[in-house]
This record gives sequence, structure tokens and C-alpha cells, in this order.
Amino acid sequence: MSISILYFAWLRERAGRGEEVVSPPPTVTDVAGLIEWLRGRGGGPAAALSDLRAVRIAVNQEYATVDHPVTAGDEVAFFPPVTGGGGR
Amino acid sequence: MSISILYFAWLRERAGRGEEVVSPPPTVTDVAGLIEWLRGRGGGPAAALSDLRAVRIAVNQEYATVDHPVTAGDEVAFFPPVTGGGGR
Amino acid sequence: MIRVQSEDFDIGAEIAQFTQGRTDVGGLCLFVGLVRDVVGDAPLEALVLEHYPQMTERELRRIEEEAHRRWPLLDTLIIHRHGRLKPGDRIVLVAVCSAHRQAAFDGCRFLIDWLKTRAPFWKREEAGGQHRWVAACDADLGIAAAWGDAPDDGGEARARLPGGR
Amino acid sequence: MIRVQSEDFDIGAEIAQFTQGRTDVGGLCLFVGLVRDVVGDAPLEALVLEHYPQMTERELRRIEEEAHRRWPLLDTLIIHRHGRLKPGDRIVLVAVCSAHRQAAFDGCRFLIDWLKTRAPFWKREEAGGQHRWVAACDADLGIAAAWGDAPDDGGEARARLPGGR
Repeated sequence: MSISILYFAWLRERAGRGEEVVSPPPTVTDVAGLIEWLRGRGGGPAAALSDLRAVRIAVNQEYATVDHPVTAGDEVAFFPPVTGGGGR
Repeated sequence: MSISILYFAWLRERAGRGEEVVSPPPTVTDVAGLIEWLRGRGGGPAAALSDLRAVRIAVNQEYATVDHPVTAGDEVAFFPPVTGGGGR
Repeated sequence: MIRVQSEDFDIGAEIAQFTQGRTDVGGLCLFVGLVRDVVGDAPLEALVLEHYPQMTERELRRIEEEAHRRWPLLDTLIIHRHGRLKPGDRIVLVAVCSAHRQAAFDGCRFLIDWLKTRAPFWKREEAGGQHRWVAACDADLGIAAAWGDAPDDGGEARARLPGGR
Repeated sequence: MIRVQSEDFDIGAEIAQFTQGRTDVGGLCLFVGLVRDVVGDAPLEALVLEHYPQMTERELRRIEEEAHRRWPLLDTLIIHRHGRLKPGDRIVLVAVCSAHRQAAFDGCRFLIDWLKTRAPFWKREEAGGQHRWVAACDADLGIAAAWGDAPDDGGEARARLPGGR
């Protein structure tokens, strides 16, 4: 299956890419499995996802948790907690 | 002594005047005395001040109560509770 | 900054001038009060705002000072109109800028809440060929009082008159 | 109404259009967030705002719908910029109009509070030749949560990963 991965902010910098299309094995059925698989693959994305304390996830543009299922054609985004707006 | 009296909003309409300069006797030493004296004089101002439930007072442009002293040269204003601003 | 005027104001121009050249502002909060078109069930023809000029300036300045005392505000602006207004017309503008948005919101809301219960303006509505002085709103007094240290307008004069008349 | 753009916006023109031809608005509340000139002790050179376009639109629309669900708002407007900004530049505009000022203030503040914890924007500060991604502010999460039914951004991913890694 093919899944689009997006990285934003410092995760994008650490991953060394803003997006990629990956084809994990069918044993990957949720976000947790996808993260495990990406870590196992090594490189920038593995570094970006090495510490998940400040990582948020969206599946198909909706906030999600690691138990969210992933299937072919999904868009999975990894990013830090948001900091938009103004006047903090 | 001479005191300037101002009336606003419906008190002005009921008094039939927006301002007047009055010379009450020296026995008038506070706002309460002034109101009594104006009532005794009759006419529009007496009608305006007949029911004080919705009357507010300012002496020299400061909110005041009826026990506030009045002396020559003071400006005493009578008006309803304020209703400025917007977006009630 | 306080302005009381019969003329309309241009929100964009006022805000541009208000923050002109500043780079220390993190948040700007603005409130504009406008004349609504309906009074109860009747269409409003006009709203006439009367005020007590010398006292208005003084009270508005005091309200502004109180806001600066309570929050770290960089600047405040109050513009209040008087005279004859039509539905859709602007009545009042309150603007506050601060480094932080919480202070900007709190300061702005405080200014309009206190203004409505302190500044000597009175509204007269004209609708259906009749005119009616708008009664003060108890809710507004409660809202202003909720800020604490509620300002005193002297209260009901009757209650304090000897003999309670 | 939602707009996400790199260009600046004109507050006066936006507000004029926002209330154009309306006579049912009693109160308009506006918040504008601006780029401040200092980061800690260092002068800020630039602020770069990155975002997640498809998700941004969706989240902002959801936040707007939630505000309309909670208060009787006549209209709402959110404009958020992305890209490279300088000190003094406008970042975001949130405007709300309602028949009544309380709803206008509450709705406006709610929109900016939720936006700051939900809309997928990230700020990078450039100061002293270095750049630094702004960390999310715990206070902002608390502020958003105080509105009740706090929106969930999924929370800390680690905590939910099998084995807690």
C-alpha cells in the first residue's frame, strides 16, 4: 500500500524532507505501526520520530492518535504542537 | 449664592430647560437641600425632580450623592442612569 | 486617547494611526458599537445621543486610567459619538493594544463595560413617530460590577434623600 | 469566512466589507495579532509561519462553526497569514459581529484561543543570525481548555504508542 507522509516545522527539518510517499508492508495497520516501520527504515524520518513527546499526528487532515488505522491512500502528517495566532 | 444647574435627557425635557443659574438661600448647604428648594419653587424642575428613583447627580462633573455639599459657583447636574456605548 | 465627536470615524484610519510605527504590540483588540435597526418590533428611525461634555471627557479619562492601572496596556483609544445617528452608524470605538492578547481583550472589554455605566451619555430612540429615552440596563450594571471595585454613580438619589422621598 | 494568505490585509477594508450594508449589528469585536520586535533579549529579525494548507482550512472552518454553535453571532471572519513576516507585521485577524457585545467579545476571544491550539501553523523566529521554532505555550492550552469541551489535538504521541516509547 502507498501512504503519503508529511512533516512540518522542526520535524520537516529533522526528517530532511517535507513529504514522501511510502509503501510499508501490510503488517502496518495503524499509525503506531507506521511510526515503528519509519523508525526501522532509519535516516532523517527516524531521527524526527525518535522522540514523540512533542509530536502531533493528523490522518487525512484530522487530528489523530497512534491507534488510528492507516490504509492505502491515506495522508499522515507529523508535526509539533501548533503555534499560530499572535499576541501570546 | 449662585449655583449652575444642568438637566440631561428626560430630566431636561421635563424641566423644560437644559441649564439655569439659581440663587438658593444660605440654608441650602447640600444637594438634598437644593433638591428640596427646587421642588418648592415648582414648575418644570420640580416635576423633573419629583421622583428621584432614576435620578443621578454630579457636582462639578463628579458623581455625587445627595449629602454632597454645595457652595457658590458649583455646577450641579441631574440626569438619568447613563446609556452610552453600544452593543447592549 | 479620548475623543468625543459628532462626526463619524474611519476604523481603518484610526487603527492605522493607533499602531503606527509600533513593533512592541503583540495583540490589538477593538470593539465597535453600532446602531441597530430595530427597537422591540418597530424599525428604528434614528438614535440621538446626548452627553455632558465636560464630565464625559473627565469620566472617559478616568476609565482609561483605571484600565492602564489594571493591565499592562501599551495604548488605549476611546472614540464616542454624540448627536443624531441612523441604523448601521458607528456609535463608539474602543481599542487597546498590549504585548499580550489576554490584556488586550480584558482591557478592551473593561473599557466598554465601564463606559456604559459611567460615561454620561444618554440615548433617545425615535421609532414609529415617537421618541423614547433608553432605560439603563440592569445587566450592564452587573457586568461592570463583575470587574470588581465597581464604580459608583451615586446610586438612586431617592434612597439617600432625607426621608427617602 | 476564512482566508489563509501570505499577503498582508487592510484592517479598515476588511471591516468595511465585513459589516457592509448590515444594520442588525450591535457590536463588532476584532482581534489582530502582530509580530513583536523582541525575542527574549534579542531583536527579532523575522518570523516565518509555516502551515499545513488543506488541514488549516478545515480546522479554521471547524473552529468557526463551533463559535456559531455557542453564541448568536451574525458573522465571523478569520484571516491568517503564512510566510516570512517582519516586526510590526500583522499575523492574524479575527472579527466577530453580533447583535450584542457580550457574544461578540466571547466569540472573538474563543476563535483566537482555539485557533492558537488547533490551527496547524508553526512559527520560526530568526534572531541573532539563528533560527528557533517557537514552542507551544502551556498557558495557551489552558486558556483554550477553559472554554470547555477542549478540542483534542491527539496529545503527546509517545504516551499513546505501545510501550510508551
